[in-house]
Amino acid sequence: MSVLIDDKTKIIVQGFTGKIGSFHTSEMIKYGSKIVGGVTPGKGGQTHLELPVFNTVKEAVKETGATASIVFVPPAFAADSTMEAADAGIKICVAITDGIPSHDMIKVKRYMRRYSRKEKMTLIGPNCAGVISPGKALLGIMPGHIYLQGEIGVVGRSGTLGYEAAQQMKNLNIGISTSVGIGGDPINGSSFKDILEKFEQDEQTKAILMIGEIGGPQEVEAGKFAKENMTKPVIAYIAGLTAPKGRVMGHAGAIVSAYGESAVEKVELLQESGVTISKNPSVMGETVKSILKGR
Amino acid sequence: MSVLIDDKTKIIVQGFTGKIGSFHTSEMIKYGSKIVGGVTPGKGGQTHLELPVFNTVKEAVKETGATASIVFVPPAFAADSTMEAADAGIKICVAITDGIPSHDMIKVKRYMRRYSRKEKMTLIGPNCAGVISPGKALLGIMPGHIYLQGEIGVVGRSGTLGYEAAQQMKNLNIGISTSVGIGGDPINGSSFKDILEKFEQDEQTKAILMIGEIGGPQEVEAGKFAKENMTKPVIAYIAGLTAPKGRVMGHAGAIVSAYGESAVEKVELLQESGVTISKNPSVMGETVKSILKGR
Amino acid sequence: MDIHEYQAKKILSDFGIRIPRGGIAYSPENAEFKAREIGGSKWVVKAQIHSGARGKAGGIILCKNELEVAQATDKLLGKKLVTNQTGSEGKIVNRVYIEEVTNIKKELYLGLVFDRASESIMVVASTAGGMSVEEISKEKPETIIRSKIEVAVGMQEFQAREIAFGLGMDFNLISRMAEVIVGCYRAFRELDATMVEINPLVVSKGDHIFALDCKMSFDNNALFRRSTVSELRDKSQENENELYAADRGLNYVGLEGNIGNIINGAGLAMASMDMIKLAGGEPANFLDVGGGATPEKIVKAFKLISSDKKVKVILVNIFAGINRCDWVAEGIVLALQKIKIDMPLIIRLAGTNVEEGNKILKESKINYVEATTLEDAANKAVKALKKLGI
Amino acid sequence: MDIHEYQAKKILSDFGIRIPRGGIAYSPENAEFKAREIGGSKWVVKAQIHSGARGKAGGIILCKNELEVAQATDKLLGKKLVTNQTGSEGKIVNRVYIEEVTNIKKELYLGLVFDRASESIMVVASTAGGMSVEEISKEKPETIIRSKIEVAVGMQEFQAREIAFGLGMDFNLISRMAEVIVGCYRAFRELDATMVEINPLVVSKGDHIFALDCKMSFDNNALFRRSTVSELRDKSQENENELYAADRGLNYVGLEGNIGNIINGAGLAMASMDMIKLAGGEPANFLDVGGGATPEKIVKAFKLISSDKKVKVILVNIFAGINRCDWVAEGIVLALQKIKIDMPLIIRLAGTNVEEGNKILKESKINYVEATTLEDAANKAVKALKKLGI
Repeated sequence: MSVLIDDKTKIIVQGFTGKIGSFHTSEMIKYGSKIVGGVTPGKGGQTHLELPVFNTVKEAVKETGATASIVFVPPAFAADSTMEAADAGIKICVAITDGIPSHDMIKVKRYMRRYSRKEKMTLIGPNCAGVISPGKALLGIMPGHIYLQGEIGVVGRSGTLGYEAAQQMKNLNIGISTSVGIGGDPINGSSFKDILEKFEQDEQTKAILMIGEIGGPQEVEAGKFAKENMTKPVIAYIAGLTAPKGRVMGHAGAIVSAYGESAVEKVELLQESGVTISKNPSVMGETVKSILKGR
Repeated sequence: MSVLIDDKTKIIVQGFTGKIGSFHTSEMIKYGSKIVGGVTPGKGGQTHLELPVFNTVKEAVKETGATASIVFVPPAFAADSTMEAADAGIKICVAITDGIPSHDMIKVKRYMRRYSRKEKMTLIGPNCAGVISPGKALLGIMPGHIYLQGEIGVVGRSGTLGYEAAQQMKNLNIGISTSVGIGGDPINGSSFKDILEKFEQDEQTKAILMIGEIGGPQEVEAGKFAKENMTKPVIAYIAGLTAPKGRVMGHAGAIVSAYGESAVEKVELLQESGVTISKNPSVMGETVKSILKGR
Repeated sequence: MDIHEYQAKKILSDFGIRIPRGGIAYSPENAEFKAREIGGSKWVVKAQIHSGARGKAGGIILCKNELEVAQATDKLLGKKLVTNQTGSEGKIVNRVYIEEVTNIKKELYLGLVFDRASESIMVVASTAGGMSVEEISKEKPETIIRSKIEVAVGMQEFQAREIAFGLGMDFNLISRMAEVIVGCYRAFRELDATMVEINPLVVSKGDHIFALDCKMSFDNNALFRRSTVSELRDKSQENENELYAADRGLNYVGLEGNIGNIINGAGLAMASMDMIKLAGGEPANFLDVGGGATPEKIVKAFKLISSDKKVKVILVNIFAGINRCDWVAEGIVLALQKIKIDMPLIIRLAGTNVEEGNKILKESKINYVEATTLEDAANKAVKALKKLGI
Repeated sequence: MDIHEYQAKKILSDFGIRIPRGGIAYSPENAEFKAREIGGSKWVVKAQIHSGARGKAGGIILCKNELEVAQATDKLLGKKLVTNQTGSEGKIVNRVYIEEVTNIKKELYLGLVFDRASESIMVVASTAGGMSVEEISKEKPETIIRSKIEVAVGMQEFQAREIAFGLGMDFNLISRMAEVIVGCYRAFRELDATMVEINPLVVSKGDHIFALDCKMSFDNNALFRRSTVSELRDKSQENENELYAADRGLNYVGLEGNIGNIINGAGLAMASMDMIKLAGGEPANFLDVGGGATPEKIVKAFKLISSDKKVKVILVNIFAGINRCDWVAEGIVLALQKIKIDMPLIIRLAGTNVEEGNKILKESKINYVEATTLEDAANKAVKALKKLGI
């Protein structure tokens, strides 16, 4: 088992026929993901990458039985696309798009409240690398070859920092159950806590590496959740120990504003919650290894 | 035990110093309800009916420890008042006000989604008679003397039809645990199902009389709920058997529009759910009696 | 509150929905002039009444020259049109709407209503435009598209697009159709509407989307904050008795039988109607006097009920809660001093101070039959009718 | 995106918030004329820069006659003001705002921001107006009122009223204050703002509520749909390098040290900064070239990084995901052909095709130090600095 996706997950691509959508769809297909079609309004009925194109997600779901989608739609229209996916019965949607207005994401979160917990779609992102369950499926834009299949769940905001972690673990022969990039925006679909919850329930996952950063309350909340509800060990690295206060550090979300949002404070609060801290980004793999040995 | 309120419930009155608010507050006090103050913006600091007046519900809750409120605020401002109550931590709020715009009530329902199930306020009404737990407390505008204390839970849309039922039962020496008027508007705070759920959990309540009417899906939904989740018998009367289709019958909600919304269809569907039907409004008490005997 | 077609068209056009050229006329001359002003060679003259199905009732007339427009207007103005929505009394035509004829390629249905189950706004659309929504759901249910709009965020583009694709629009018309749908939603929300209906919504041969007939209803409870809407009220289209009652804080519902009812509370009123039918009678109307039935209200109630010529027996059914039966009884006595009632009167009082109330009635000189329960009251009313030989 | 005080005031006044009479001036003569136009006998001349705390930096000057207004304007125009928010380089004053002096009875603070925890909009208010919100939360935390607005329904009257009462307003000003708060909320929502701040918000001796100083920031991602806002952009107030980068789809962050960084990905950039500090160095800046770092982007990156005079060592740290290290290496080689770099260069490549990438670099004639891991890269950069004797 892995979380969110596996080799049977049927995937549709929103923003299918665009340049970026086409490129990553090919990559996902190469990795072995079960892409069953795509959506581009107005191109319904056409074929692209040997797959059917639909006008609406609802139609695509009806015709293909897809339960997952990935969004490459431009920022002005991407929020709408995630809501369309939710309404069409998609179970997991990854929004790759960078640059969605914050007010739009707040709207998406309010929209999602119309669904009961059971029927609610899991939204990953936006501005994220997506999800990979090594050896099974890729619903994202990661380079598949640096991921070894195994039993560590990885969740982080940053794409490249996630790759860095995967590479470090691969070098140490440590595999990954699923790696989830939740994205660098201040408001996102799934939080660290949401993903920890899923890893805790996943049999394949034995420990979790959480790659956080300055800004926002999510890492500390996840720590609290881990302390109160998790049996599996959590290892964390928090980027931005040296970031000056009040500056946006690349990720729209990476700006320190309240207590508990600086990297130093986050590290302290996470340690209090029993999370093992990777002291610097160069030893994420090793820290995971030491925890695995200690068990 | 009773549902929603008891003799210890601390109550504040919103729209306290107005004519209607004052009159019903006096009636509630006479009945023995524990009214601890009221809210009228701009009159904070004054005393009315020997009770303190506050500018905001938050302040009132802080100073009095109230957990219940009743709203007599005029329709243009009443929706706002119910949200204010929810935000101030009130646990049960009865909105008596008649004539609140539908769009406002829809807004109230969306607003309430910000709260978790645990922290969410129960809203009764609007356009309702409120709640009475005979012998304990009155959070409404019913004539207390026609209610006998006992073990039947009553829930209905109409005020006077609820009184009719209470009187019939009193004449047969049948008492009531709590009677709830959920109101005659198309969109209301608590549905029949919501109240059935509470009665099912209430030890004092042995059977429930549901007084429905034409229009809307609530009675049938309540029937389904009763079938699937309830151990206690439910007796129902549906008003409007003879109402012509497409006409508003006094209550804004009482207009037949879809299948299952006419009285005849409701009666059929409720019977299928195992609900005992009171054939006409004159025999509500007797029908309850026959069910009590049969047990 | 309902408004006229031409008013709804004006509103929707302000929300970006295209309507055919047209204008209102109050006289044949006026109509002829309007037709010239509009131009073209074909017009429809449409009776403006608060009802659908006007075509079947002769309320919509196709004209091929200006003279025909004047004649059609002459024929319609002042006439009472009876449709399946007006009741047998019909509705008076005080103005007509002259409109250019649109060359139709495709007729669609678009409606927005409240959905009580999901407590949201529901869009209903169908490719079977021109038929009533009731007919569509009976005869072509497979053409119906439903979309629930989440009011927390408003209508989203994808929903409008889905409906547009569902209506089988050509791709070049998808976004235009989506704009029409979003425009209707905005009108619904921003004006506290309870219903917006465009039927038919047409695609013209020139590939434009036109609203050919529109209907809008508004939430009476919200008129206080929508002055531009409330000014559109046309009392000539409302039932006289309901109007009189509503303007005085009472609630009157006219029905088809011969027993007039004065009741407090809508639920009790419905229950009483049920009891009357059960006893073999037919209610002529009911008047809900509400919670605090003052003597003045009771007087007005008697006035209104007795002015209905269908009424042969009057039934008063009051359950005094906050009110008191003795006050109600005093009100009745007072009313009967002021108004001469020449028909059987059945009075059932219940609730607070019922003994005192019945005592007052008995000691007064009024001619009435006392009833004790709902059932008793209904039976006695029907019995009184039978005595009259009805 | 930030805007000037006078722009924010104009916007907020369009949303019903009262502001003192005032006008913008680009020259001393202009300023004198404006002062006369405004009238009265006392004015403040306020430097328009994208920063708060202008008063302490001498950017706000009280004037008692028109001549003083001209003199103050003369003093401010063209000057670079350094505040605790501008960085050491300061910000240039290109225009001043002349405003009538308000007689203040009460100074308040009002701010609206996104609250990430509740994913809603938070109103922060305090009776300690005139102090910065940071000072207020340190020194007078008990005066702070917080209210989370549920964006699904917008700001409700009760919330605005609660805040108004919480600010200790007299009852006759409660609804006026509530209007100000609702106005700010509407501006925030309708213009895709990320911050609205009125500080101080004052009650005048004449019992009017005035916004005396305003600040607004907007979501860059939403500027595409807010043309009236995006037109307010003043590039003269932005950091030159950040501006250059942002306009080219790159993300540049200037810092205070001496190691320049070219990195892909914001997270990796922050991690690299951490590693540099850990190794005993200080980053001068970083430039995030993003996912698809084309050779052109790499060229621009080198140009930008090397133009910063603080930079003594350059560190390239690329983890090729979708990208390929061989392409990146080609880009670097190309860049160094175009731009002469006279300082130590450390390059760490990782990910897709790393061997090919390193091979290309080695076989080129460029002068660089190869690094393998994050740690290795940081250590080598700091070592290079030390070699330079820094």
